[in-house]
Parts: sequence; structure tokens; C-alpha cells
Amino acid sequence: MAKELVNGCIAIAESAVRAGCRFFAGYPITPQNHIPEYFSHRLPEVGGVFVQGESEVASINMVYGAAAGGTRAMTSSSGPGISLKAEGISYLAGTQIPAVIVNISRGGPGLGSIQPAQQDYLQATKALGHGGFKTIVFAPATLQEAVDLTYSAWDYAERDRNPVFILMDGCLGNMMETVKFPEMKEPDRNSTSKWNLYRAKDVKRSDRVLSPYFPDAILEMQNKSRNAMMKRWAENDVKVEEFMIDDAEFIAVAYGIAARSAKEAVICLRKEGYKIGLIRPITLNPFPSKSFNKLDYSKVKGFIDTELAIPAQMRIDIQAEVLGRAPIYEYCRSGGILFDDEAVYSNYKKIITEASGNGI
Amino acid sequence: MAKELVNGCIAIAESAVRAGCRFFAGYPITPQNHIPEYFSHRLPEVGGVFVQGESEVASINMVYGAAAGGTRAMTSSSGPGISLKAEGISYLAGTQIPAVIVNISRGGPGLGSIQPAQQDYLQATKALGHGGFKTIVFAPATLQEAVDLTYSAWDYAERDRNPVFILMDGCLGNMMETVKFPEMKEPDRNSTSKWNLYRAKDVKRSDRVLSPYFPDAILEMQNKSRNAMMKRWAENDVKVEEFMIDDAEFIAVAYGIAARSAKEAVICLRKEGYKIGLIRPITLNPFPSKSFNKLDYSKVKGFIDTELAIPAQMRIDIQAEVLGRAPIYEYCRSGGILFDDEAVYSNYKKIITEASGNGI
Amino acid sequence: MVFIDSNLCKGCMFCVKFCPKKLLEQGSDRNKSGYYYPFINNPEKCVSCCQCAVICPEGAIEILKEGK
Amino acid sequence: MVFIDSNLCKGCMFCVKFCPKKLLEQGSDRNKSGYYYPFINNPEKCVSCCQCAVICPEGAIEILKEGK
Amino acid sequence: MEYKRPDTLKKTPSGFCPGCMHSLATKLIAEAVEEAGQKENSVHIVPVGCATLNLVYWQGDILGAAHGRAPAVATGFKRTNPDRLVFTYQGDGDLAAIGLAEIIGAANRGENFTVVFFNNQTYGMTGGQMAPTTLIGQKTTTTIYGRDPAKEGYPMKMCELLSTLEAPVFIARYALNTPKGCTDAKKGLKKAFDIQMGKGGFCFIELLGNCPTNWHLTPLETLDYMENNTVKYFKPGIFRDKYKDEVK
Amino acid sequence: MEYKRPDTLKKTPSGFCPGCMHSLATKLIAEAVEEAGQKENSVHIVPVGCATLNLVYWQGDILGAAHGRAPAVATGFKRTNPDRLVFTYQGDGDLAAIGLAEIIGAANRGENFTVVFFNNQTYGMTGGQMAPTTLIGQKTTTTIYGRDPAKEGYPMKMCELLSTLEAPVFIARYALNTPKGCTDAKKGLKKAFDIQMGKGGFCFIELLGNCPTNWHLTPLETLDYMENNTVKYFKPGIFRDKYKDEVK
Amino acid sequence: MKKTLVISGSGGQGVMSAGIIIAEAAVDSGRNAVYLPEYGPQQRGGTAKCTVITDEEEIVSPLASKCDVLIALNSQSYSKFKKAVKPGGTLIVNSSMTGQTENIDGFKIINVPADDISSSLGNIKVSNIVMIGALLSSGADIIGKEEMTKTLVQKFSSKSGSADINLEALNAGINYREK
Amino acid sequence: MKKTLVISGSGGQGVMSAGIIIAEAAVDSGRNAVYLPEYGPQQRGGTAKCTVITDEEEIVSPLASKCDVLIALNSQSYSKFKKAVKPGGTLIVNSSMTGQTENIDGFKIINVPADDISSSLGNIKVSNIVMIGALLSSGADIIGKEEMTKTLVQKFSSKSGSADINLEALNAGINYREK
Ligand SMILES: Cc1ncc(C[n+]2csc(CCOP(=O)(O)OP(=O)(O)O)c2C)c(N)n1
Ligand SMILES: Cc1ncc(C[n+]2csc(CCOP(=O)(O)OP(=O)(O)O)c2C)c(N)n1
Ligand code: SF4
Ligand code: SF4
Ligand code: SF4
Ligand code: SF4
Ligand code: SF4
Ligand code: SF4
Ligand SMILES: [Mg+2]
Ligand SMILES: [Mg+2]
Repeated sequence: MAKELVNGCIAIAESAVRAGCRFFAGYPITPQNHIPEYFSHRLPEVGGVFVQGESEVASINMVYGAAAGGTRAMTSSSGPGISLKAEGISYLAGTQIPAVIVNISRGGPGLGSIQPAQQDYLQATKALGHGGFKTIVFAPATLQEAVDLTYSAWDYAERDRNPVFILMDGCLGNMMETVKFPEMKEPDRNSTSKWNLYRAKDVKRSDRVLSPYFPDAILEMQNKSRNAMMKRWAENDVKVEEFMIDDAEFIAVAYGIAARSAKEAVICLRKEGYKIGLIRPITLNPFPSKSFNKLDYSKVKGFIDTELAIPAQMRIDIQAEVLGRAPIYEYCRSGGILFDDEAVYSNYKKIITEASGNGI
Repeated sequence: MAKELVNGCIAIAESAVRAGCRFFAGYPITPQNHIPEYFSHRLPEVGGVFVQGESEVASINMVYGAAAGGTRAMTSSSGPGISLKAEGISYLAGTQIPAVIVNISRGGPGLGSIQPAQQDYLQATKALGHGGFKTIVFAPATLQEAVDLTYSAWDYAERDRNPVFILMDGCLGNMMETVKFPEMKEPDRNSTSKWNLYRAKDVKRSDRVLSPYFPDAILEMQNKSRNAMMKRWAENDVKVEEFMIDDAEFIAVAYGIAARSAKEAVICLRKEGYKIGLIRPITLNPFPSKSFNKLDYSKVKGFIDTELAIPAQMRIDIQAEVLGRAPIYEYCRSGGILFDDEAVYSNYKKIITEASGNGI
Repeated sequence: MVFIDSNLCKGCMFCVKFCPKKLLEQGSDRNKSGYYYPFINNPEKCVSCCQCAVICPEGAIEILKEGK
Repeated sequence: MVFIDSNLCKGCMFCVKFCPKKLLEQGSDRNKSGYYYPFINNPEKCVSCCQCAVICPEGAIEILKEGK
Repeated sequence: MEYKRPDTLKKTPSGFCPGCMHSLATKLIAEAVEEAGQKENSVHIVPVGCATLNLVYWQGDILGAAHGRAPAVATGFKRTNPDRLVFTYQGDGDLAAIGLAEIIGAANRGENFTVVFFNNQTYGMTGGQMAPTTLIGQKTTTTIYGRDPAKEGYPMKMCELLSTLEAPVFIARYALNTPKGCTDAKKGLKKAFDIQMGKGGFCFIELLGNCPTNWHLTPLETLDYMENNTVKYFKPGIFRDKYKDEVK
Repeated sequence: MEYKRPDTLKKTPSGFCPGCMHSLATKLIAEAVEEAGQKENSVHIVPVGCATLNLVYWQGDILGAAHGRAPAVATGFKRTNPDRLVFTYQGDGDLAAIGLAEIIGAANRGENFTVVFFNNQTYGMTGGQMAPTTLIGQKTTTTIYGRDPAKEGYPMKMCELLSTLEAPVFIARYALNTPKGCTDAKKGLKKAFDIQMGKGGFCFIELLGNCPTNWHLTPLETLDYMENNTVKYFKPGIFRDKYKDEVK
Repeated sequence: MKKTLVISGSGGQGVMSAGIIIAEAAVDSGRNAVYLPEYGPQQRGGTAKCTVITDEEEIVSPLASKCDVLIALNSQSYSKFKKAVKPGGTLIVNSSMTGQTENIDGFKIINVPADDISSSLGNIKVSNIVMIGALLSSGADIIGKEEMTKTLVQKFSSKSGSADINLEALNAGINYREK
Repeated sequence: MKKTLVISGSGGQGVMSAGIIIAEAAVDSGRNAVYLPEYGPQQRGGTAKCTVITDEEEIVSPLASKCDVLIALNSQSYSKFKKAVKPGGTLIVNSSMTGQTENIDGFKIINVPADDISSSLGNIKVSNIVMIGALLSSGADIIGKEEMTKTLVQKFSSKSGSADINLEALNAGINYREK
């Protein structure tokens, strides 16, 4: 199939359709409006259903209902709307219903700004809602990656009976880039028929209970199995781009749009002889621990956490991996202000020079 | 004033009234119902206002409105309800309106269970909503502490123009214990008159704008000042109980109700000669870094993260402080199942014995 | 025929109240859950009107044709 | 007297439409924001009915008594 | 006449308190589902409230929704499973407070499922706080001197409210405090289910019930209370019947 | 006759698009506030929507609320500041979709503030998606073939809906597409403000407006569109007037 | 000394209020007390349980594993919680509900037909107070007779008349001797 | 080679669609392209801006600090973004809005009265296409004439007639020579 020039929202939406997503409910919010708008006419074409919910709260719960029936379902939003979905996402995790949630993120807190930012990292990776559940969090940096990750998202979600979260900022969400879409998959509700409430014509009755409420002992068991699931993620599901880290003395850590600026800077600095590399988590959760642990810390002089977030948010994860073996520097912007490549480059250079000057 | 036997919800509610809280909006949810129930008749007695909101979403926004006028205001909830308040809490932070939010926590995710648990640590400390803001998080372990922390909460909130969060589990929330209430403070809206929308009779007009929306550059500035505020918290506002850690080889880390079992176990084990101590964060945010950093890591053989949460949640904060200098063990229960003192004691003993046996 | 499944009963006495023939009466025995359940006096006077069964919240009362 | 603050105007032409005397007309000059604003022909024919001012979304039109 | 306990209830005591009409309502729904021939085809969507206890009492497909969101959950489920009989069974706190936007949204879209609204004028499960439907003067744990309309407003009449919308096809209210009320209610439920599986359209059935525990009355006392108070304010009746002559 | 621009607007162009009646509505509110003698005493609560732009246009105390929650924010504020004139100014997405529970909750409690509802039948700020009030057949970015009642239900009539509640004292709808409509609207607003500062009670003023940008019409074309469509479906009028003879 | 008491029965038997009264009496007499209720999703039915801990010292943890005394108001609670009593502990059982319970080695078991006693006093709802009475004369050193009486009088003095039946119930419990 | 183009003007001047067409043309001819819009809270008014980057290689970052070419459709955009042009870069200016702009040393400045041209073609909305035409003949190596023409024809072929005016506008832009 030929490459197409599409924007980030449509990359995700069309890829979802091809992954077999047949239900979308959502509520308008900048900068993700192209997602519901696209689904609104695209889903009926493939026999799917689009509902414009009366709110984000309603939308996530519509997704819960559709997904309970085994339909691949999705919702998307940004900042305030993601917060409003918190309870619903927690219910998806609690009732163990797989679905996909997309955050095209913007500046915050509060109404904040509608321009791109990465202020929702901790929310996405640590607490999408109450109750201590987590989800796999994908953070594409290119639209092709957005397509590919979206396409696979339900496979993970259904495997785990747990929602999958895609965190992408408004810059990627609204820019256009060429992508190659994968093939159309036919929806198959039977693949999840062990637990779903869909009933094929030949099944007479099922008496299935999909409950979000559990007696304490059972809930503890489930919490334990969620714990085990997260350990499996860490073992098997990490996706990461490691760029020139083998001999690196400085390592930029960045995800999403920020990582593209970071990589550009790394390329430039390498040309000038600086030993710098990049770790780009593609799964923010599970975080790419191994990429940090395989490093030779006698060589590494520092990490540069590069985020469109102030205060830096990924830092705690970096810290928990680096474990004090090298200092962590920061270069961050936020509020809707994007990086510019030159500034990233020159700030990296400054950090390296000062750090090396200090003899670290 | 004499000591009174009260339950945890009432300890908080009465203390709030004495701190000058004159507005409460909330929605019923177990195990915090005594809070709204108490306020519903107590507030009118002191000229305050109680509103039973049509939902948690409405309630947090009522608090936003009342607090915008300089009234000390509060809301409370548990698990699902806290998630629903996420957007509103983020707005309080974004618009810089001080208020106090209480989570009497229970098992989760989803509807979960209504029995006590500590599954909301990461939500409370890392992401109460979108946009990367944080709040001071108080975690009382006794009802007297609940009284004292609540009493001071607005002082912090108003100082910072940022919400303050109180995280207490349903066990503390419903048990009764003796407390001594502080004196009644008279509400004083003039103390926040620099920014609030309250207008004393003599002021003619103010043309005040309390906006949750900001152009990007201003939002970035605000994010930076929030960053600076958090650094100040870490410097000045940490509250912690350190119990027998000076010579400790093993250090239990626990907060809230879990810490009481942990302390009991430490006392027992000390009697048997085990060198064990306890770090009990009273502020979960700011986390008591110094307590970890002042330790002599040539002596410390391990930490025991003790939580009513599975997976363990505080672990990442402990890890980011311990920085690999000693192993971190876990003893956790969850789902609404409480610790029992003997089990904590014997599990600690087991961990110590095995760890020491392994020569660590 | 009136059948009362005493173990489903919770002793609300709605059936007693609504029997137009006043045939039902609270008993003095408790069921497994500790509730006093009703019994029928003069079952032959029952007109199978089902009022008792319809209002029984627990579905503890069934009215079946004789011989069933 | 009709006063049009041209810099507040956004060229919607509501005023033009509703002047019962058809005195207002779109001009060919742009204001600071780039909008073509209206002007009044034969201001002496104005009956100060305020229709134009009432409907002006931007409050760009004021009708004041002579001499103000 | 005969009366058999519906199979769609497990043969164990319900989790509801003695004399609670949640049991009664659940039983009537079960009967209506069976009479409509939908025993195997039904999907019961439970809210958060005492109705949640049906998760272990109802025999059939059942899905637990978040508090107030059952109509949204039902929307998602029914739109993707149009051949199933889908209904929600919601309390008054659930439907008329936190879930107001969802019930009105679904009713206004004319979703093709049935909403059964159990109005017991209080928050039962959380221990008897004021509900949107709590009567004027009624004492609850958050209105210990009785509901005061000047502060708390008036009891919400959901049938009346929803009747201003265009889309709903059947809206009716029944009281469960007499056998007659129960029989009528079951007919209404059956009709709603028949409409759903036939012509289609949003149906709303309000069932007036009690909460002996939080009203602090014996089960029998609640019957009189309802007769003298509840039924006087919330008038039973049919508010909308678009297929009056077509579906009985 | 004289007409002076209200001081309560900054003397700069508003942030609204050319011909957008948000400007007009804001101006009318400003005039009514001034005529009610409340210029210094008013607190304007803005929602999220194009109305948010008033944060930099309105001259006076102003508070930004989360999307849909202005009535809750106003409840908190007014209850603790009973002497202030408090009003919300909300769009149709804000009030009739996400904020349904809050508007009904506040109306039902009979809160003593005023809600001004700007109904332009679309989500203006987010680029023209379907709103709850979007007319049948109207094309939007999420209904590109036009709103289909079978899928999206019917345009919501908020005045009619709220009129089923007991507590509200004044409910009225005006259309801003003629000078007469504007003059009437201002009178209604003034009356609502007078009620608030006098007898007290919940007042709801719906203003029918436009969105030239997302309707893809010129400002002038929107006037005709409104006359031929909007005003036909949403009939202007007074729906509740409890103090008819007391407050003019 | 730290003393732990568990009270259990079915919803509606006054388990919680009995616990609170005992904790109050302990506090009134200058000791520390913690009262810890357990709750479930059902408002009626199921087992109600609470724990009361009293101590002269600060009560570090309220999450005791074992109790010194169990007051069981019905059979389910008795069988559910008897394992939680420390060796040498006391079990006070509402024998109106359980029937006469058998002796268990190393434990002190006291059978009190509380429902019969309270019914004979005219109000079955005071069974819980009868059991408190039995606790007072059980030898378990949780709360003193005078302390308890003082608190009860104080608590019920407002509601005229009810002090009488509560006090009567308490005394009936105190004076009841197993035959 | 990586080439960066910024287009700016006021809302409604077709800034975004111009950017998309150019990106499409680059893609149609086998190169990589990124189109990056900027957006604000107001639907009308204010400054609209987008960036188009084209490259034969993979485009690592779309967040270029400086551009090779600026197309400014009004005065505000011109003054706001002229500093963002790399030394030696090209500025194409809608002189109908800005008036004739002065030369700046080390930059190539092209004045095109796009509004006048488009008005004379009968539709002021195609000013943006006129500017694209000017870009094609500016010597800035962003997009070829044939590439652009092909894409335009393809894009507008469905809407009958409109291909003509767009192509006319493009050609008018290509052929315009500053006097
Ligand atoms: C988001 C959320 N808020 C609050 C609760 C607590 N809660 C559980 S049931 C309930 C209300 C019960 O009242 P109602 O809906 O009338 O049902 P009833 O128990 O009276 O049948 C509430 C508020 C919850 N579980 N989730
Ligand atoms: C929780 C939340 N959801 C969605 C949005 C995005 N949003 C901003 S304005 C708006 C709606 C605008 O429509 P309306 O209320 O009708 O106002 P209008 O712009 O048409 O005047 C939406 C959905 C938001 N800011 N917050
Ligand atoms: S069927 Fe009728 S007559 Fe027979 S016992 Fe029941 S209510 Fe009485
Ligand atoms: S109506 Fe049913 S539950 Fe109630 S007493 Fe009669 S048999 Fe028992
Ligand atoms: S005041 Fe009346 S007559 Fe005068 S210009 Fe305006 S609309 Fe025309
Ligand atoms: S009505 Fe006002 S904004 Fe519109 S054209 Fe006339 S003066 Fe300008
Ligand atoms: S608490 Fe009330 S509503 Fe709930 S089961 Fe008991 S009686 Fe029924
Ligand atoms: S987008 Fe629509 S509603 Fe918003 S300001 Fe522009 S015209 Fe008005
Ligand atoms: Mg209820
Ligand atoms: Mg609108």
C-alpha cells in the first residue's frame, strides 16, 4: 500500500479501524478533534458505531459497555477530558475489560493551554485513576509509529484484559507525515469469548457476570495478578529506541515529539565529536529498565531528561533506574511551548560542557 | 479541652470547622460518609454552608467556586469519587485556588471494595489529575494527627495557592480514638484578599480575573513557579516520624494505618534484639528524602516497604531515595484486607532472617 | 396450593397483609437466616388469587395448581 | 449622532441591514484588524432609533444626543 | 391462577434487607423478561447502589456499571449488540443525581434500551443520605431536620422531566406498595421489553419503592408511608406512550 | 434615544469572530448588569467555550469554570457570597451536554443566581462539532451528512426541560438575530438580575445565537438562517415567570 | 495493659453500639481506647463485627490479631471468631441464639441467654447491654462495673426512661449466673 | 536536502491549506514531508502559521528553529517571523497587505501582490495559491513546478471548474515578476 500524508489523529483513527476497532465514543476537545471527527464518518462505512457522548465521562463508559461485548472500542481526549475519564478507566481495569484510550496531550494543569505539551506523563504512567492499576502506555514519536502501535494496541489489551493507553502530544496529533497503513483486520469477537458478553447465535445462554465489585480476598488476588502482569510487561513488552548509547558519555532520555528534537541534537553533537546517545522509551510503561541497566556506568557521565513538561516528570523513572550512578540533568519546556531543535542542541552542549568542566 | 472519642471522619470534619472551613460540598461514598453527614448539620451551626452535590464532579467545582471567594472550603470522597474530582483538582491547581480534599481510601481499582486499603498512593502523590501539578499530601496515622494536619491544611493551601490533599484509609476513617480538638479559628477572607473574589464592603471594585486558561508563555512561567514551590516543600515542609532508625539495619517504611502495625512490629522485634526501625512519612508529598539520605548505608541491610497496596506503590519513592544502596523488601496486603499485627511482625522477622541469612 | 419456601423468606409480612382471605400469619419459628416466616391457616380456603405471591419481595411464595 | 468606533468594528454589517433609514453602508477602508467598517450617509437623516447600535455585536456604535 | 418464581433469580435469598422492594422490583423484572421470551437474551446492567447486589442474585448475563453511568454503558453495549434485550436497573441517587447527564443523554438520543428506575427516595447503600427524590421534610443523614426546599430544592420527578424530550417512546411510573401496583408494573416492564425487541425506542419505567433500613421503618410501616407520602408526590401513571395502540 | 457602549466591556475588539453573537450577548449582559445597578457588584462566571474569551474582554470580577461546571462553581460562590450578583454565561455544548447534571442540579435546588445560556447549535470553540442543540439535518464536523435523529436524537430544548422543575422562578428564551430580540433579551436579563438581588430564585435566560465560522455562513447569512431554522425550532418566549406581577 | 475485645453478631443486634459504649467507658475512666468497626456492602444480614482495644499506654496499633475476649451474639459469629481468642481468653456467648456451647480447653466460656433476658425485660434490643453486663462480671479485666454504669447513666440520661432499661439490662447481665 | 518553509497569515487566508498542498506535492513526488500547523484558542483573528519540511532523507525532527523560506500573507506575520529565516533565505511577501517591503541584507525578498492578483482572477481566496506559484519560481528549492501542478490538478479535479482557478492562480504566481 502506498504511503499517505495524514495527520496524527487520523493516523491513529484509521489504524484503529484497520485493527478492527468498531466502536468509538468521544467528546470534542482540542487538540484531538480530528479523531472523533474522522471516526464519525469512517466507522459507519465499516459497520461500526460512532457515538458523540454527552461528556468524556459518558464516552468512556460507552466504551466500557461496547468493549464488555467484545467489540474493539476506543476513546480519545486531552488533559481535562482524560481526568474525567479517570474513574471509567479504573473501571475498565477493575472489571478487566480491554479497550484503548488515547490522550493527545496539551498544556496544563486546569484548562491550561490547548497547545502541545507532555504534562501528563505521571498521570499516564502512574495513576490514570484510583486503585493502583496501571496500563501499558505507548508513546509514539512518529506517525508511522502511531499507526503501528495503535494497530497492535488491542492485541495487548485483550491478552491482558486491561486497557492500553496511547500518549501522544498535540504536536504529533496535528502534524502531517507520511505513513503506510497496515491491512484491514476483521473484527473477531469470538477471540475474547471466554469472558465477553457477546453471544454468537449458536450459544444458548452464558450467565456471564462482569462485575467491578469484589469481596476483599478476591480483590487482593486480582491485585496480585495485576502485579504479576506488570512484571510480565517489564520482561516482555518493553519497546525502546536506543540510539548511539554504546559508547555514550551523555544520554538524552526523551519520548514522543521531544525525542525527535533530542535525536536531531544527538546527531548534530555526534558530528562534532560529542559522545552522546539517546534512550527513547516507546513504552513509557513498562519503562525500559534494561536500557539503563546494561550501560557501563564507569563511562556514563550524565543523563539529560528532555521533556515538554515542567516540572520534569519522567525523571523519577530515570532516577529509579539510574540509581545514583550518574547525575541527571534536565532540559524542559512546557505550557504549550515546543522545543526548537537548535535550543535543544545548544542546551545539551552547555550541559555537557559544564558537566565535563566540573570533572564529573 | 478534654479528649473526645470520635471517629476519623468526624476528627477531620470538626477540625476543619475549627480551622475556619465554612464550605463543604460532597457526595456520599463509603467509607467517608460521616464527613458529609457531620458537616451537614455542623456547618450551619457556625454560619457555614453545606451542599450535597449532585455528584463528585459538581462538588469539587462547588468547592472551587466557594474557595475562589476566599472561603476555606473542603470536599471529601473515596476511590471512584476522587477520580471524578481529578479535573476539578487540576483546575484548583491551575487557577491557583487553595482548598482541601480528603480521600478516605478503599480497595480498588474500579468499584473495588469498600473496605480500607492504600491503593491510591500514586494517584495522591503523582497525579491527582492531568497537567503535572502536585499537592502537599498529608497521611495521618492517628486521629490526633488527622486533627492536627487538617487544622493546618488551609494554612499551607493559602500560602501556596494550591490545594492540599489528605490521604487516610477507611480504617482510620471509621475507627474511634481519643483526640483533643484545637481552638476555633475565625474565618478571615481578608488574609487571601490579594487574589480572592471576595469583596469586603468598603472595597468598591476589583476587576479580578481568576482564569484557568493561560497563553503558553505564562503557563510555562506558572509551571516553573510550581516547580519552585515543590522544591520549597521538599526543603521546608517535610513531616516524618523516624522511629529507632539510628542504629537500624532494617527499616520499615509505612504510612497511615499500615505504619501503626509496622511500629508495633518494630517494638516487638526490638525487644527481641532485632535492629529494626521505622520511617513513617507524614507528608507523602514532599517525601522525607532526608530521612533516607542521612542513614549510614554501611549498616543498613534493607528496607521493608509495608503497604496496604498491591502492587506496592510507595516503592518507587523509596527506590528513588535509597538509590540501590540497600535492597527493598515488601510486605503488602490489599483489596480491603487489613494487616494483622502478628502477621506483620512475623513477616518482618522472616524477611530479616532470610536477608541476613543471605549475608546481605 | 400455596408453597412458602421458608428459607427464602425475610419476614416482611407483606403476604400476611395482602391476603384477602387473611389466611397467612407470622410463625414463631426462625429460618436459617434468623427470620420469622409466615405459614398458612386453612389452606383449603385459599382462592389462589396470588396476591401474596405477587407482593412477596423474595419470590418465596409460589401458587401452584393442585397436584403439581 | 451616530458614532462608529471603526477599530472596534468587525465588518458584520448587521448595522447596515437593520438601519430602517438605510443610512449605513459598508466602506472600502479597512481598520487596524483588517475589517471593512461601515460609514453613515446623510447623518442628519438619522432618527436615533438605535437599531444599529443595539444589534452591533461589538458595541462599536454609539448614539449620543447632539453636543455630547 | 398460578404463580411461579422466575428462574432468572437464583434460588437463594437476595442480598437486600428484609422488606426491601429492590427484591420485589428485581423479581418483577425477571418475570417480565421471561414473559417477553427474553430469558436467555437479556443483558442486565446494574448500577452502583443496593441494586449492585443483583450481581450475585440475577441469573443471566449481567454487567456492572460505574455509579450513574449505566445508560452510557448500555448505549455502548446495545449499539454493538442490537439483537440483545438490554436494560439498566438504577437507583435514584444513581440516576437522578450523579447520572443525570447520562440518563438525559441516552433518553434524548432515543437509545433502544430500557431503563428501570428504582426510586426509594434515599441513598440506600451508603446509609441513607438525601437523594434527589427525597421528599420535602423527610429526614436523612444529611438532612437531619428534614429536606428543606429552600436549601435542597424539590424532589425530582424524572418521568415528568424526561417527558419533555422528543425521543422516548414509553415513560411510566408504578408504585410497588400493593399487589396491584406490582402487577401493573410488570405489565409496563413487559411492554417496554416488547417495544425494545420490536418497534424500538427508549422506554423508561419508574418503580416507587422503599428502604426500610434507612427510613427506619418496619417493612409494613413502609407500605403506609408510601401510600401517604411517596405516591402522593410521585403520581403513578403513563407519561408517554407512543405505541399505545400497537404494543400492549 | 441614546445608546452608550457599556463600561463593563473593555474598549478593545472582543476575541469573537466577526458577526458572532457571543459579542452581542456579552454586550447585552453588560448593559443589563449596569442597568440593574450592579456594575461593581457582579461576578461573571465563564465556562469553557468561545465564551472563555470573555476572560480578557469583560471588565469586572470574573471567574473561569471547568467545562460544563459553571452552575456548580456559581453555587459555591454565591452561597458564600449571597450579596453579590452572580451569573454564568454558558454555551450549548457546555450547558446542555457535559454540564447537564450541573445545570439541572442547580436549577432544581433553586440556587439564587442567573444562568445565561448562549445557544448557537454547535461547539464553536472546538471547530464545529454537533451540539445537543444542533438542528435536525444540520451538518457539522461530526455529522457530515446532517444530524440524524435516529442516531443522534433531537435538539434539546433546555427551557422546556427546566420548566418541569419546581424551583426556577424565571425561564425565558430570546433570539438575537433582530434588534427587537436583543432589546427583549436585555429586558429579560435585567429582570433576572433584579430578581436575584430582590426576591431571589433561579433564573434562566436562553439566547439564541449563531456561529458564522462553523456554520460556514457570512454574518448576514446567519441572520436569515436563524429566522428560518433556529427560531422555528426553539420558540422564543417566557416559560416561567413566578414574579410576573412583582418584578418587571 | 492492652486488652482486646471483639464483639460480633448479625446486623441489627447492636454490635457496634455495644463496642462504642465500652470504648467510651474506658475513655471516661481515663484510659486510651480504640474502637474499630468492620463494615460490608449489605446494610442488613451478614456478620457485624467490631474490636475495642483499651490500654493505659498509647495504643500503637489497633490491628490486633487476637483478642482477649469475644462477645458472640449469634452462632455464625461464634464459630467465625472463636479461633481469634488468645489462649486463656474469654468467650461470652448469647446462648439464646447458639444454644449452650461446649467447653474448650484453655478458654473460659460463658453462656448468657441474652435474648431471653432482654425479652423478659421487655426489649430484645438490649441484648447487647446484657452481654456487656456479663463481660463486667466475667473476670476479664476490660472495663469496671462502676465505670460502665457511670457511662451508661450519662449516655442515656437524656432520653427519659431508657436509662432504666439499659441499666436493668446491664445489671441483669452482671448478675446472671450460669446454672 | 532538508528544506523548511514557514507560511503565515491571518485566519481565513488559507495558510494551512497552502502548507498541506505543498507537503502533498512533495510526498507525491517521492520525498518525505512534514506539515506542522500551529493553532490558538480563537477561530478567527490572530496569526495562523504552519511549517512544512521536505527532505529526501527521513525527517528526524519537525521542530526546526529556522526556516529556509517564509511566505508571509500579511504584515503581522511578516514582522513576527522574518527573524526566523536563515541567513540567505527567501521571504515571499503578500505585498497587497504589507506594501512593498524593504530589502534586508543577506536575504532574498520577493514581493507579490497576491490579493490583487487573486482578486483580478475573481477569487481573493486563492491568494495562497498565488504565493505558492511565487515560491515555485523563487529559486528556493522546496518544490518543483511540475510536481506542484500535478498535485493541484489531482486535488481539484473532482470539483469541476475549481482546478482552473487554482491552476490559474498558481501560474499567475509563477509568472509574476516584480517590477
Ligand atoms: C462515583 C461514586 N460515587 C459514590 C459512590 C458511593 N455510592 C454507592 S451506592 C450510592 C448511592 C446509592 O443510592 P441509590 O442510587 O439511590 O441506590 P439505592 O442504594 O438507594 O438503591 C453511592 C452514592 C460510588 N460507588 N461511586
Ligand atoms: C472537560 C472538557 N471537555 C472538552 C473541552 C473542549 N471544549 C472546549 S470548548 C468546548 C465546547 C464549546 O461549545 P459550546 O459550549 O457550545 O460553546 P461555543 O464555543 O459554541 O460558544 C469544548 C468541548 C474542554 N475544554 N474540557
Ligand atoms: S393466593 Fe390469595 S388467598 Fe391464597 S394465600 Fe395467597 S393471598 Fe391468600
Ligand atoms: S412476603 Fe415473602 S418474604 Fe415477606 S413474609 Fe411473606 S413469604 Fe416472607
Ligand atoms: S440610529 Fe437608527 S436611523 Fe440612525 S443610523 Fe442607527 S439605525 Fe439608522
Ligand atoms: S454592526 Fe458593528 S461590528 Fe458589525 S459592521 Fe456594524 S459597526 Fe461593525
Ligand atoms: S439499604 Fe435500603 S435500599 Fe438498600 S437493601 Fe436495605 S432496605 Fe433496600
Ligand atoms: S467559533 Fe463560532 S461561536 Fe466561536 S467566536 Fe467564532 S463564530 Fe463565535
Ligand atoms: Mg435510592
Ligand atoms: Mg455552542
